[in-house]
Amino acid sequence: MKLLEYKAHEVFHEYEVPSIKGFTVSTPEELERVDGKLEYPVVIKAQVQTGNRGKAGGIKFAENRDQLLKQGAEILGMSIKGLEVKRIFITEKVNIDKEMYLSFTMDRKTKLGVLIFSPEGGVDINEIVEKNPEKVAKVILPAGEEIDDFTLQYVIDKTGLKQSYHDEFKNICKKLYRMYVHYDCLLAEINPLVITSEGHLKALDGKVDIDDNALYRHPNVKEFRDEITENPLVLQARGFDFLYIPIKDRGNIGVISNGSGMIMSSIDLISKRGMEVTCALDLGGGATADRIQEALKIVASNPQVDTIFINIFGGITRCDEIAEGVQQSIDEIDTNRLVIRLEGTNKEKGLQIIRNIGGNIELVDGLYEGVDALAEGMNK
Amino acid sequence: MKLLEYKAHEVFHEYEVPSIKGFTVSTPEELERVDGKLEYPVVIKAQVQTGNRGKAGGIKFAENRDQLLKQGAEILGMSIKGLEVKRIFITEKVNIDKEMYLSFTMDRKTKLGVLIFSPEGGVDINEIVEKNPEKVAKVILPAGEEIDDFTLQYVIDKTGLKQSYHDEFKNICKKLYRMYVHYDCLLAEINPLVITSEGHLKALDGKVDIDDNALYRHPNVKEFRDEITENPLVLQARGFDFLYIPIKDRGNIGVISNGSGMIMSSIDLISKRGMEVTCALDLGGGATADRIQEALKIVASNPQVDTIFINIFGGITRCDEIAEGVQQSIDEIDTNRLVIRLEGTNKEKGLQIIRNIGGNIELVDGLYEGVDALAEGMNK
Amino acid sequence: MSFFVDENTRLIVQGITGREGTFHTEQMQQYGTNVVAGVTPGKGGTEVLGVPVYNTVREAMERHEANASVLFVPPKFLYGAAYEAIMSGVPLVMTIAEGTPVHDMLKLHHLAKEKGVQLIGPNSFGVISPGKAKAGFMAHRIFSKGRVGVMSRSATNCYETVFLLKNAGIGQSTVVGVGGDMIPGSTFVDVLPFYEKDPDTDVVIMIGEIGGSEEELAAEYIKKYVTKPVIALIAGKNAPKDTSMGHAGAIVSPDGEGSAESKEEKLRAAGVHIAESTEDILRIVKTLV
Amino acid sequence: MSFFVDENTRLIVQGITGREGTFHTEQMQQYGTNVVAGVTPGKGGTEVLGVPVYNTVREAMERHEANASVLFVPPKFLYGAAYEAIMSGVPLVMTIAEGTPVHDMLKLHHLAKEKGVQLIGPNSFGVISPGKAKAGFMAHRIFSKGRVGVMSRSATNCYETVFLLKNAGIGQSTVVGVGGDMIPGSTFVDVLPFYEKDPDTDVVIMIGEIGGSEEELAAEYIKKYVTKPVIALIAGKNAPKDTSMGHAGAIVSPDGEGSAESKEEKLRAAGVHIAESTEDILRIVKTLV
Repeated sequence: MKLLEYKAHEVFHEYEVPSIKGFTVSTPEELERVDGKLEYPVVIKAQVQTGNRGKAGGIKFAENRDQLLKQGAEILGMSIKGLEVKRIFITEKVNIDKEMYLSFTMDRKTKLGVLIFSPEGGVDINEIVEKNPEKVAKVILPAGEEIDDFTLQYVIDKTGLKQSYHDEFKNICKKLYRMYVHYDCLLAEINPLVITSEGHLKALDGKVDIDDNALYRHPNVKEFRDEITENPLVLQARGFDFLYIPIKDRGNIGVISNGSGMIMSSIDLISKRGMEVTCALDLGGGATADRIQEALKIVASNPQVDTIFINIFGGITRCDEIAEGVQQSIDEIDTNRLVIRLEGTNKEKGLQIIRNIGGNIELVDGLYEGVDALAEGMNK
Repeated sequence: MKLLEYKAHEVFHEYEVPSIKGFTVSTPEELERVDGKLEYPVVIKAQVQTGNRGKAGGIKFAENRDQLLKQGAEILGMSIKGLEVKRIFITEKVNIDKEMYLSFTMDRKTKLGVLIFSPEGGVDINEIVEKNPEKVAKVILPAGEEIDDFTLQYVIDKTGLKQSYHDEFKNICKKLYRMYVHYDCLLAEINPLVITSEGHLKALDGKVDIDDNALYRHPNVKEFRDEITENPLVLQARGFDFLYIPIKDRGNIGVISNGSGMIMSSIDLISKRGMEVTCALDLGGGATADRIQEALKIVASNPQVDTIFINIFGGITRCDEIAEGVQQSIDEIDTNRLVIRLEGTNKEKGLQIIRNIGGNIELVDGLYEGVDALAEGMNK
Repeated sequence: MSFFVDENTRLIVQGITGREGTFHTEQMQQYGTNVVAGVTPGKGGTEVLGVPVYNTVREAMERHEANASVLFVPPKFLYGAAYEAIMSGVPLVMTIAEGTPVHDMLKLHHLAKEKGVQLIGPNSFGVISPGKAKAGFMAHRIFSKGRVGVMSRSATNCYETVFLLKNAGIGQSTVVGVGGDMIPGSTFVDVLPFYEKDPDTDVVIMIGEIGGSEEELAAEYIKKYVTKPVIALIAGKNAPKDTSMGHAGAIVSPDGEGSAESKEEKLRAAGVHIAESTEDILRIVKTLV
Repeated sequence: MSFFVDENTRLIVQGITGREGTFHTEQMQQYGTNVVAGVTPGKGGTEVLGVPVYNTVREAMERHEANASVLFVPPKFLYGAAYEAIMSGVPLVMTIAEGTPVHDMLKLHHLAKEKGVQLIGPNSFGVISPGKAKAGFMAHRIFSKGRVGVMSRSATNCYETVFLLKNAGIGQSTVVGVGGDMIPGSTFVDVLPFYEKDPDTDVVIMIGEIGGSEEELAAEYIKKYVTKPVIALIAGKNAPKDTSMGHAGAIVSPDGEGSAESKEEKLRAAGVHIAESTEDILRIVKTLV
């Protein structure tokens, strides 16, 4: 779960990571309350789950109360890349001497956390690595709650950070790392980490990505999860404990399967035959008829989808439950084609139920045969 | 450093290990202040670094104020096994249903901590192990600050501790272990750990042995170290950073050497020849003439010692410094014989100095030769 | 021979008194697995399906000389249960739960290595040596005894493969669910040496997918140490970047790390047969056995 | 060959800017040891005796491809310095300091094992392969090159032995100060395999003492795995029980654990030659070389 900027700042504050002062506002009325709390000029930033807000007009400055109210109200009324701006984040404007980069994330190769720091920041880290690889320190960290002093000293020596910033830098690293561990982060990034004109280090903007599987430990952020999930079908699916995955904006096929591997395999095979999957839904294990009915309705409600491919290899999942789910939903979905492959537990029972539904459901035996059927249909 | 009972109780209290209420008193006048703070009867216990206080009259009961003042003053005036009673510990008298045993100590084989628990307690643990080995649970603990719940559950299941005591038992174990780790203990023992008539677990008596090498981390107990070291020569030696080791009450030889191994080897060889070492002093590495002078004076001041064997294999320790130390002290020590072996750094220079002192110093070349000389002298 | 689980396995089931634990204990017993003890804190002294239940793994180990444990516990309790198993000296710990926090697995992965414990999973169906024993929840009817080894990040792709193999009359030696999480207890590289030295395995099938670098590391290892033929499938070629495909581990970074292309290229260079699909695996296996 | 330190050693000195560190660095250099870097936090960028100094072990490792570290730091700082060395990937860490807290060594001993690091000491003179290199503070003039291996809990008893050997014209391959603490980084059992496989070692001398059970464990190991002749001395036979003899490790428990008798009995049963004294060691060595 990727936190919005204002929420990232909240957790920075919680862990005493020095960051800029700011207020969150979700209605024009609330703007008045912010006036007086920050010194002008202030920065007003749209809080939406997408990049390049600035270019879209989602970041503005206000020199005084009037501008604050005007610009704030304007941004609150905007929509950026189709996303309605529900919240804005109003912060002090910081005078910056230098922009740096600091993050903690997972290193898949070593299965450990990694600290990445560069005294050049403000842009995407991949860009920094490309331009100034020698100015990037990347240190794998042992499993643990704290970061060792000698590790930070190494980073300092490696990147040549000035003596006068050492203490503040170590302090920020320690606190951000503690936050990274305690909040089950996959990423805790400060970019830019600025040196202010007054010579202090501050987190100006941050990205915090929290492990979905650990959200139960963090109820204070969990409640914001649905708010920032902008795709209504993802939300609907989550309500039934399904994973809905938008694949391509183009495409006309929706895939329903009972496992991540099978979904990927289905998409791979379909794509290989020149067809395009627009979305997929993972039922997980052991879905019942009623839940399967809902899954079908969700996928069918995507206007792009005109063909649904149900590919089930049942272990815990029972083929007869799948078939009953199809039966229950068949009148509610207006999809053009429905191709079904059933294998595994209670296969025969399931096939019988499907055959009884009749209509133009295409029953296939095997994944390959299913994809063949899809391809034939497309060629018609 | 083995803490006296009252001090052990102080650290129990500090770590919230449930233990009995008590007060420490070092003058008869202070006794009055204790009256009223505890319900009668109370127990009065002499605080000396030796076992079997009870038999020596060092433990008494008082039913009322008068008895408290009388018995307390009596014990404060006692001396037990030659040790003056400087402090008494006055505690509530607990009604006991059962006595158990609990300790944390070092397991030399695995190099880890070990928990030892027995629902039979009150006597020495070795006795318990002998009588009821099946009632003793011994669990090696991984390195760490905390003890795992499943480890304690295992101990409970293994020893059949009653359900109603589980929570208090786990609590005491966790707290005692934390104390054991934080106070750098070699031993943290509660014996007996009692079940009171009211059904609660309490530490009635305890032994706490703290690693001398870690005392710098525990200034609050370090200051009591000298107080409980009853041998004045040990204290004197410590003042010069030497280790004085009393070996046998009998014997007439004092050994001075520059290393633990060499001291043990010297004692072994001397003992093998039928002679007896009464004490030894380890100079450590790099002692200077002035310090060596003090070392000689300390060993010579032991009235048992009529022969001193100085055995030096100098690496950091310089033979000439040793010889100068001997020269400086020669008039202040009235030892019968002085046998000196010098080897290593600046050997020749050292030998020359010794030769110049003259007198009846016996210079020998080699450890064996030294022991030979000692034996010959004894046979005269 | 086979490895991990077989006729010599003396299995502990942690979480045996739970619904899933009891159900699958029965399944495992029916398949012939020797389940010697169960562990559920607070349920010590009871019995499930004739299996004695203890409060602690340590007691179960001592009383039954167990040599493996399988965990049927929810993801919230996986860390605690696996930690207890590792610290109690169980040499092989198999975990099932889907949805374990990554930071929990980070700690367990390294703890297991440090203590010399083989940790398998989570987000895995477990391990099966067909005809001998199984530890996990896999639908064992589709497996058959034979000489092909299979290890997989995905349960469904593995089922599909094993199903095709069975229909073609090709059995398996040991099938290991490495699991779909970002940090598995054991990776392909950790399991490969067992296949290499197992005299009952002739061919190894490795079912990988996008995300991470396990397949790349496996390629390096295979190049150096594996003499048996290896067939690999990488699922997820057409998955969008920076999007979770359900498995926590199946995600290609915005910078392209973890792409199917990189994996296939490295595997090919290591002499591994690349399969385009589960059906393609079958085609290649047939040329090798 | 020899092991631990020799002509291929690229040594880091931690605490190089201290009085002891500088003095012994010079001694080690004069002996021919390749000291490639020093580490003292806060002194990075300076130089001592031509050796560059860094703030961190990691930087020293990266810049100089070091393969060993010796610590000249006071006991208070031993834990931190050894921890840094272990976590920075130094494969061989030798510690000197006398008076290290037992709980610190407990953590380090196990951490080193878990990370696969060879930790030697503390309360040790270090390691020397005479004629090749030394890491530590031993008086190297009394050592001579040869084919006898010596490992010792005591520095002075080792010096005495090596001195007698030298005077008899018998040199040493590698001499290891295992150290006199209660929990050493490496025990006799950890060092024995190196002697066993070192083609330059013909005989092994083990200088033990009362306390602990390292000699008993060594006896078990020798019985199973060591083919070369081993001579053992156990110092402290006549030391009183429950009294520290200076070395933190040299203490016989009140229940008699760690007695010389138990050690000698087990060693004898393992075919080890028991010496009664350092001079006796010499006598036995002469019959073996």
